[in-house]
Amino acid sequence: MNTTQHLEVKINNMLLRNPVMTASGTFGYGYDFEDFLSLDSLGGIIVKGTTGTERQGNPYPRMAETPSGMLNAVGLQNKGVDYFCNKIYPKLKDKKTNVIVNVSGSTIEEYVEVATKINSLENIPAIELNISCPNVKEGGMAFGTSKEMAFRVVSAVRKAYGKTLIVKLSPNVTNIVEIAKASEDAGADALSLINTLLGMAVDAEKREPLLSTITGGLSGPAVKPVALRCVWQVAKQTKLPLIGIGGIINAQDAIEFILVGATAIQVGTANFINPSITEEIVKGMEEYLQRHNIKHISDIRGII
Amino acid sequence: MNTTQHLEVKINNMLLRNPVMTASGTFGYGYDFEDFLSLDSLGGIIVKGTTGTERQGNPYPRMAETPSGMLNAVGLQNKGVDYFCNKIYPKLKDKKTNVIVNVSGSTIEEYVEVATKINSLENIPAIELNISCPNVKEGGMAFGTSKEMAFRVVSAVRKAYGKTLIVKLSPNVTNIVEIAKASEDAGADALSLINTLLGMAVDAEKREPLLSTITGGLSGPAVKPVALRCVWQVAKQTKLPLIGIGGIINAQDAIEFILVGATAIQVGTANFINPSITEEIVKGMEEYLQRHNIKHISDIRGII
Amino acid sequence: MKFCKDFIVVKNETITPTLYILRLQYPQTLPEIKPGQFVEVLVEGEKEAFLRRPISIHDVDKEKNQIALLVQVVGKGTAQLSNIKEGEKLNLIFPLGNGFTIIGNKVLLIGGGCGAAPLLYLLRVLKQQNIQSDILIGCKDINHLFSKTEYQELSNLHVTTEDGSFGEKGFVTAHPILKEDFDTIYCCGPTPMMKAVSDYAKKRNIPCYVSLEHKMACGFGVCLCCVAETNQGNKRTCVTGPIFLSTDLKDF
Amino acid sequence: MKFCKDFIVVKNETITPTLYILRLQYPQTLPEIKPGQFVEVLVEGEKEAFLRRPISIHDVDKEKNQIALLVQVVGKGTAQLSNIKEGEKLNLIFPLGNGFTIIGNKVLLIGGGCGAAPLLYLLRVLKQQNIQSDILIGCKDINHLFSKTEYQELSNLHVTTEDGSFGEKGFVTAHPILKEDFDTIYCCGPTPMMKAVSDYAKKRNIPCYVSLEHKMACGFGVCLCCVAETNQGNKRTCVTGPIFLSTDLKDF
Ligand SMILES: Cc1cc2nc3c(=O)[nH]c(=O)nc-3n(C[C@H](O)[C@H](O)[C@H](O)COP(=O)(O)OP(=O)(O)OC[C@H]3O[C@@H](n4cnc5c(N)ncnc54)[C@H](O)[C@@H]3O)c2cc1C
Ligand SMILES: Cc1cc2nc3c(=O)[nH]c(=O)nc-3n(C[C@H](O)[C@H](O)[C@H](O)COP(=O)(O)OP(=O)(O)OC[C@H]3O[C@@H](n4cnc5c(N)ncnc54)[C@H](O)[C@@H]3O)c2cc1C
Ligand SMILES: Cc1cc2nc3c(=O)[nH]c(=O)nc-3n(C[C@H](O)[C@H](O)[C@H](O)COP(=O)(O)O)c2cc1C
Ligand SMILES: Cc1cc2nc3c(=O)[nH]c(=O)nc-3n(C[C@H](O)[C@H](O)[C@H](O)COP(=O)(O)O)c2cc1C
Ligand code: FES
Ligand code: FES
Repeated sequence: MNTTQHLEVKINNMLLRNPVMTASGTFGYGYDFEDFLSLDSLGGIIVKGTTGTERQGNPYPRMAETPSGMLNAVGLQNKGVDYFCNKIYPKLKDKKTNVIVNVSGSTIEEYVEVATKINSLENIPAIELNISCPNVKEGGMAFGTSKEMAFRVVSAVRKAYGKTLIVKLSPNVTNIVEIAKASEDAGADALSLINTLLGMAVDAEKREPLLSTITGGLSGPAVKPVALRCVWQVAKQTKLPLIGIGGIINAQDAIEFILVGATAIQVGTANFINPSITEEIVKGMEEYLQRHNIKHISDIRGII
Repeated sequence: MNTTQHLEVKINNMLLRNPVMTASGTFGYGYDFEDFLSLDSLGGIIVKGTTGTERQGNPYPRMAETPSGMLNAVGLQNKGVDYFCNKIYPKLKDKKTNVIVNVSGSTIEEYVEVATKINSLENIPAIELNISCPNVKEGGMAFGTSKEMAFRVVSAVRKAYGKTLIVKLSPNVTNIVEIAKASEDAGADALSLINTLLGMAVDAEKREPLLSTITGGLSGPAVKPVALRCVWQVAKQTKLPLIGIGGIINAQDAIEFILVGATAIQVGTANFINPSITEEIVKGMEEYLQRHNIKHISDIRGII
Repeated sequence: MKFCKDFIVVKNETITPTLYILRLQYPQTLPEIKPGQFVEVLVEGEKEAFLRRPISIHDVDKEKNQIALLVQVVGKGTAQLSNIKEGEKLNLIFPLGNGFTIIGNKVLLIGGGCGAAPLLYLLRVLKQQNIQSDILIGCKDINHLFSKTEYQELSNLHVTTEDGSFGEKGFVTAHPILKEDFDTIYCCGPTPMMKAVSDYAKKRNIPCYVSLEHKMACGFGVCLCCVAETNQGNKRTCVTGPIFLSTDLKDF
Repeated sequence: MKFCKDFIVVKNETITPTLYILRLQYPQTLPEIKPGQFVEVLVEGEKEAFLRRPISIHDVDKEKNQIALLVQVVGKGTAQLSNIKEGEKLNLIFPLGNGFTIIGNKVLLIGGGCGAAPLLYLLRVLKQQNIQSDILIGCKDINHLFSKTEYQELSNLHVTTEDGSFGEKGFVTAHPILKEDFDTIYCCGPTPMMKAVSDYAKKRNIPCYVSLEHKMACGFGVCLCCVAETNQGNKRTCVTGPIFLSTDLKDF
C-alpha cells in the first residue's frame, strides 16, 4: 500500500497512518478481513461493541435490506470484556494498526467497568464510548439522547480511562450539538458520529415486521446526508477532533466528511459489500490529493 | 379508475375516496399533473406550503440527489395566502378530491392568519399545519421540535380554524411521540408524518456544498425506514388518525404504512419520477386487498 | 400537453467516447415539439441515478415520429444510458420547457460543446419558416464537432476549435461572424460562454436567448428546485425556461 | 482462505421460467471448496439490491475451474441476475460457510425445490470417497426436476412430485426409501420440509444435517445478523453454518 504522510492524522495523541478506520460492528475483530486486505493499511479498526458480561443479542431476524441501506438489530452480541481481554486482545495486540474498543453498557457502572479493564491493555490506544446504540432496551441510546445523561456517563468513564476517549454520538436527537458539547465538557478527547438512525421495516406480504425487535438501526448510503449534516453542525460548534461515519462507500464520500470537518472517517456497511473497500478508499483519497494538488489531507479539513 | 369502497377512509370528518394523497411541495397545485392522471382518482392533494405573504424561497441551487433520495432547500417559495385565495382556489374549488392547504409561517400570528383565511374557503376541508419545515430560518421546524412550541402554535390555530386540522410532524427530534401528544392535547384532528430529515450534500470535486443553504430536507425511499418507525411509534401512543409520509414509491410501501398504523398516506418525491404513480398506487392497494382477501383497508390498519 | 411514455431506441450512435446520439421511435404520432424543449429520461439499472435526467431535444423527425437526444457522459446516469441498445425501451416525460421564441429575419445561433444540442432542431424550424441563419459552433477539436452535415444543409456553419483542428482557432466570442448584424442570437453552451455571448449581445443591443441547465428534480414545474433569479423573481427554469432572454436573468 | 473476485459467465441456462443455472469460470485455479459452502453474489444494475445475495455452490468442476449456481427468482436481485449474459463478469465472495460434515458409509440426501442446490456437489464428493448414497428429491412437478442425469450418474435417484408427474406423488417424508437404514441424512429445502425430515431422523436416531437460509448482510462472519439459536447460544449461520446438525438447533 502506498499510503503516505499526506494522509497521516492525529486524534488526540493517537497517530493514524491515514484517516480510514472501520466502524464497530461491521468489521468483527478484524481477522475475518485479513483474506481481503492488510490491517496495516488502515488508520485503525474499531472492534465490536463490548459489554461487561456476555450478551446473546436479539433474536433472529436481525437484518432487513432497505433502499440504499440496511437495518440491523444485532443488539450488542459479544462475549464480554473479560473474554475480550483474555482471548481476543492477544490476537490483536501486535497488529500494526490502532485497535480501538467500542465500549457499551446498560449502566454507568458497566461502562466504567469495561473502560477500566480496557485501560489496562497496553496496545489499545483508545476506546469509543457507544452511547448511541438503538438496539438495546436499557442504556445504549438513552445515554446519547440526553445531554445530562451523556455528561454523566462520559465524566464517569473519563475518570476511569486515561487514554484517548472517543464518544460516539446518536443522530436520533433534536440537537446533536448539545450532546456533543456535553461530551466535550465531560472530558471526551474526540467524537465519532453518527451511529445508526432508528428505523423500521415491514414485510407487506406476511404483514409482520422484518426485525425481531420491530425497530432497528439504519446504516448505509441512505444515511450519508444526515451524517454529513451532523458532522458539519458539530464541527462548527466544538473544538474536538471528529470521526465521520455514515454511508461511506468510496473515497469521494470520505473526502466529503473531511470537507465538513472530520479528521478521520469510519467505514461500516460498505465492508459487507466489498471487503477490501477500506484499502481502496485509502488509495482513492491519496489520488484525490494528488489530482487536486493538495499537500496534506488536513488542508481541506472543515473548509465547508 | 376502479377505486372502490374497500379503500374509503375517513380523517376526522373528511371522507377520502382512498388513502392515497400527494405530499405538499411535490405536487404543485395539482394542475401540472392533470396530463398524467385524474385528480378525482386520489384521496386528496396537499398543495404547496402557503405563508402569510409572498416568499421567494432560497437561492438556487436548491436540490441535490442522494442515494435513493434527494435533498431540497426550496424554502417555502409561494405567492402568499391572499394570492392562493384569489387566484388559485377558484381553479381548485370544483375538483372532485380533497384539496388541503399546507399552512406555514414564521410566527404563531402568521400561522393563525393563514389558517383563518383558508377557513373561509368553503371547498377546502382541511389544513395541514407545517411545523416541520427544515428549510426556513425562522419558524418552521422550530415549532415542531419542541413540545411547548408545538402546543402553542397548534392551540392558537385550533381556535382560528374550524375544520379538520392536520399537524405535520418533523422526524428531526429525540422523541416524536412527545410532539405528537402535545399536538393532540392542543386540539389537532390528525397528524401527518414525516416531513424531511435534515441533511446535507457536498460536491467533493468543487469542495462546496450542493445546496445554497448548505443543509436541506432529505426525502425519498432512503427515509422510508425512519418514517415507518415514526408512524409506528406515534400510532402506539396517540389516538389520532395518522397520515404516513416518507419514501413511498409503490403500493407495497403504502400498505406498510397502513400496517404500522396510518389511516392514509402521502406520496412525495416519487411524483417526480413517475407522475402517475399515485393512481398506480391506488390500483396496487386495491389489488393487494383482493389478493389477500381483505374486505377493507381498515382491517389491516395498525396490526403491527 | 405533456406525456410520460416509452420510446423505442432505434439507434445509439457513438460520436466520441463520451458523446452519443440516441434516436428514439415514438409509437404514436408525436405531439407538437418546440425547439429548445427537453425531455426527462428515466435511467434504469443504475443504482445511483434516482431522479430522471433532463436532456434537450436535439432533433425531431415528424415524418418518422422520431426524436434524437445528444448526450454527454458526465456521471453515472449518462454513462449507464450510453449502454442502451437498439430495440430497448426508454421512458420519457416530454415535451418540457418553453422552447425558443422565434423572432427576427436574420439570426445567429451559437453553440458550445454538447450544450449545442437543441440548436439542430431550431435550425430545422428556422429553415421551414424561411428565416436566414448562421450557426457558430465552438468545440474542443474536430472530433467533437457533431451534426456537421446537417448544420451545413440548414444554415451557414462557422466553427471555432480550441486546438485549431477545424475552423478558427480560439473561442466563439472572437469569431469574425460576430461582427455582422443579427436580429436575434440563440446561445446554448457552457455558462461562461453564454455569459460572454450575452455581454456581447447586450453591448450590441441584440436580444440574446440562452438555455439554462439548472439542476432539476421534476422537470415539469412542481418541485420549485430549478429556479433562476429573474427580474420578476425566482422562476422555474423547467417551465418559464430553460430558454431565457439573457437580459431577464439576474446573473447575466 | 476466502476470495473476492470476478468470475466470467460461461452459460446462463434456463430450467423453468423462475429457475436458472449459472456456470461461472474462475480465471485462476479454484481454491478448495466443500459441498454445502456458498458464495455472496454482487448483483449489479438493480437499484433495490443493495447487499450481496448468498447462493449455494451447486456444482464444482475442478478440471475446468468452473462452479455452477442454481438460482430461483424470488425478488428483484435474483430476477436481475437472471439477465446476466455469457461473457459478463460476476463478482463473488467465496467459498463461505462450513460445508457438510461427511460421515457414514451409507447416506441419504433429501432435497426440496431449489433448496436442493448444494446436493449435487455433495454427491460428487461422496462418490469420490466411495460413500454409498441415495438421493430423494421433492419437487412441484417434473418440470422442476433439475440435474436429473447427474443425480442418476452419481447416486440412486428417488423423486416425489406434488402432482405425481414423476416418481411418487406426495411429500418426501412419505417416500418408502425412508424406511431403509442410513448412517447420515443431509437435507436441504424449505424449512417445514427440513423440520419434518429432522423429526423423522431424530426418532430413528440418525444424524441429520440441514442447511439454513438465514438472511445475511455480510456472509463472512462480521455482522452477526444471520444467527441461529443453537444449544451453544446464537451462532452465525454464515460461519458455523449454514450446515447444522439438526439436533444442535433450538428450532428443530
Ligand atoms: C434543460 C436541460 C437540458 C439538458 N440537455 C442536455 C443534453 O441535451 N445533453 C446532455 O448531455 N446533457 C444535457 N443536460 C445536462 C444533463 O441533464 C446532466 O449532464 C445529467 O443529468 C447528468 O447526469 P449524470 O447521472 O450523468 O451525472 P451526475 O453523476 O448526476 O452528475 C454529474 C454532473 O452533472 C450535473 N447534474 C446532475 N444532475 C443534473 C440535473 N438534474 N440537471 C442538471 N445537471 C445535473 C451534476 O451537478 C454534476 O456536475 C441538460 C440539463 C438540463 C437542465
Ligand atoms: C446460505 C444460503 C444459501 C442460499 N442458496 C441459494 C441457492 O442456491 N439458490 C437460490 O436460488 N437461493 C439461495 N438462497 C436464497 C437467496 O439468497 C435469496 O433467495 C435471495 O437473496 C433473494 O434475493 P432477491 O433480491 O431476489 O429477493 P428479495 O426481493 O430481496 O427478497 C425476496 C425474498 O428473499 C428473501 N431474502 C432476501 N435477502 C435474503 C438473504 N440475504 N438471505 C436469505 N434470504 C433472503 C426475503 O426475505 C424475501 O422473502 C440462499 C440463501 C442462503 C442464506
Ligand atoms: C450490523 C451492524 C452492527 C453494528 N454494531 C455496532 C456496535 O456494536 N457499536 C457501535 O457503536 N455501532 C455499531 N454499528 C453502527 C456502525 O458502527 C456505524 O455507526 C453505522 O453503521 C453507520 O455507518 P455505515 O453507514 O458506514 O454503516 C453497527 C452497524 C451495523 C450495520
Ligand atoms: C421539493 C420538495 C418540497 C417540499 N415542500 C414542502 C412544503 O412546502 N411543506 C411541507 O409540509 N412539506 C414539504 N415537503 C416535504 C414532503 O411533503 C414530504 O413530507 C417529504 O418529501 C417526505 O415524503 P417523500 O419521501 O414521499 O418525498 C417537500 C418535499 C420536497 C421533496
Ligand atoms: S424541476 Fe421541478 S419545478 Fe423545475
Ligand atoms: S451474515 Fe454477517 S455474520 Fe453472518
